[in-house]
Amino acid sequence: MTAIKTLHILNKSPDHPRAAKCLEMVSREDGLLLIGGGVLFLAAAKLPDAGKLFALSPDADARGLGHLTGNASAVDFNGMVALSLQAQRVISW
Amino acid sequence: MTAIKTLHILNKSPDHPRAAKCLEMVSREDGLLLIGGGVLFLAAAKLPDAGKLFALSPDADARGLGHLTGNASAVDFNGMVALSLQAQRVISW
Amino acid sequence: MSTLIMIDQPPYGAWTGREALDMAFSLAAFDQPASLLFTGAGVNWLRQAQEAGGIGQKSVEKNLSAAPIFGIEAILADRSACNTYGLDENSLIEGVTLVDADAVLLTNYDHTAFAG
Amino acid sequence: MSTLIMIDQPPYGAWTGREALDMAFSLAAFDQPASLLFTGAGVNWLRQAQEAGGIGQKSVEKNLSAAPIFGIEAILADRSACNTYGLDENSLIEGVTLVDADAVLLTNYDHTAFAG
Amino acid sequence: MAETASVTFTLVITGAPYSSQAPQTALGFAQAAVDAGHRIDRVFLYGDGVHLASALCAPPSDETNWSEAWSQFLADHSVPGVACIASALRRGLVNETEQKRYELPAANLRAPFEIAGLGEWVEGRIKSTRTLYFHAGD
Amino acid sequence: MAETASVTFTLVITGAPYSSQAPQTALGFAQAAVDAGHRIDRVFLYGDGVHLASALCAPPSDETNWSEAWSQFLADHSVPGVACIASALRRGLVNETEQKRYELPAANLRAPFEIAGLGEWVEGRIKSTRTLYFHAGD
Repeated sequence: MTAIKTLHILNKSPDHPRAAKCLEMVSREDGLLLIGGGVLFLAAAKLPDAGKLFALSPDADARGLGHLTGNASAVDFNGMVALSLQAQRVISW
Repeated sequence: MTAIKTLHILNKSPDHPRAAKCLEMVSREDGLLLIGGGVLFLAAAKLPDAGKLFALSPDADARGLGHLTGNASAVDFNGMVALSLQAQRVISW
Repeated sequence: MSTLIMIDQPPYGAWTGREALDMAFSLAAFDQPASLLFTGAGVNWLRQAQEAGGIGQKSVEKNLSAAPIFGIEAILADRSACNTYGLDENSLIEGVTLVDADAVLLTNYDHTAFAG
Repeated sequence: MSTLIMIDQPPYGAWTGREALDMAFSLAAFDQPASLLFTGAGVNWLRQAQEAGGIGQKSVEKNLSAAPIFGIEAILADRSACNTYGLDENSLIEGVTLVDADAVLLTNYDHTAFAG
Repeated sequence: MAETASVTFTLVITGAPYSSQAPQTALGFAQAAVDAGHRIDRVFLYGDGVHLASALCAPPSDETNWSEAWSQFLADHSVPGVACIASALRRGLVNETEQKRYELPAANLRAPFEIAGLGEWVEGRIKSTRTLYFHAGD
Repeated sequence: MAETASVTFTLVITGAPYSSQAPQTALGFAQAAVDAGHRIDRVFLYGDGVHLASALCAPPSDETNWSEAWSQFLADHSVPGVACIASALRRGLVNETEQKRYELPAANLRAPFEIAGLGEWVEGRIKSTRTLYFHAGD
């Protein structure tokens, strides 16, 4: 099982100021789960390099980005639940 | 009476992506009226240089910036009404 | 009396985009010329192959494809925002015109509005 | 079990900041350690001499001054955001500690939350 | 510029009270417009703005009740206040007609606000000297 | 990691349906948590999230009614759903008790949602294995 210190759940697009702050505060020991508008990072040139990168697949599919997961792992809601328990802490941005 | 082609009314702080787009689309013949969170441009280093710059005084006062109008003219609601009629068009961002 | 409706929020996360579309359709229904301009993260409305069933919503792609039928004059997209989000001829839906969203563009419209 | 409540929206334009404050006060009322961190445009909460009568609201400065009485452990502000908005020792309200809002800071708290 | 007597405004409010400053700013503007002798042709509530038409808001007694303040203004100056029907039905704002049609347990629209379609906005846009939008900020 | 049987979640929803995706994402998460054998300790609605507890939403018939879907989930799994009283009163969400107290013309809270204070959130925070927040996005 993957070791994740803090799981950061980001539902804001790259344009949103809170997204920039989130990326500033993620460490290499953390996980970053992109949901909602956050999955648009998969399309933007500036894909964040968190320790571990995940994207919620129904949200990526809705935005036409299901195939574009790059170095992000696709997870469904079951995976999101599992990640939230694997991590020591969860922050929803 | 001041000639204003388009009056841009901006109520978003400098951090908001719509604020950046607004400043991109203002021309030198236009007026920019800062209201709500938009008055925080009066505190930020990057004060926009629109043709004519205005700030709604009750909003500036609320945010502790009533004295800081710099090259912006303070207007009250009566002034806002007058500006909206002087301009040929109004865009609320 | 032509109107430009601007959409700068991405699809699905908020309702303002759909409500902006309704504004444009409503103008067209009353024979008022209307165009749509997508800027910022809003250009993500225009990506091909959106599958929104998994989040319990209808695809906005389908909504948008009704635009010409309703009489919307043009679907415009900000070129630089499309670049930012990796959108090009191959990934954009049909019928989109790339433009530079600047002060000059605005002078073509009597009225410009956001839905929220 | 200490909690960090983050505020990144400016005052008066939205209600989330006030609701974030209520969350922190509520934790303190139940003897749970709580601190506030202001980042981005949220640092504008901390400016002296806010006069909100003209917009029909109560000054948030007054709300914030109750923080120590309610038992809030610390009022933190992101140093770089304060620079952006021209906030320094002379213009900040009393009792604010400047910090670098980074990954290290977060490790001091068991729980970090926004109000919206 | 048009003659003062013939100047009319359509105001569109898209931000909800207590979530945004939009209804407050719009009221400040509307009051100043009326004081200057202009007419408010109509106020159109769209998107989250429809919450301004709620009859059930009960803010703390030391805060302004913006729904009440706006209905008072509309009544005092005989200004029509219209909530967009599509926005209102999604967000749980209904009058007695819609309550019956959708078999809902109550109605919560505050008089004199009414419910109607986007056509009201289009008409205001065409007829008024200026149409101004009051959006949620940040 | 805690034993599966003892894992509990508190979910806080701060985004409104139709304005944000927050209630939908939270429901997907809640369903998956229950499917995995975990327990939802409580759902707390805060800020604009209180609109999820409205009994008066009537979205178009081809769109999901998220208030209805959530109340069904709460009932099916005996999960308490609590709307913050301060957020609810400001935004016009009231049960019959508050209707009487504030002399309002109607009540619009959908069962089984209840109205209570932030103490419910604090308690959930302390007792649950994880507390997750579902905010409005963009």
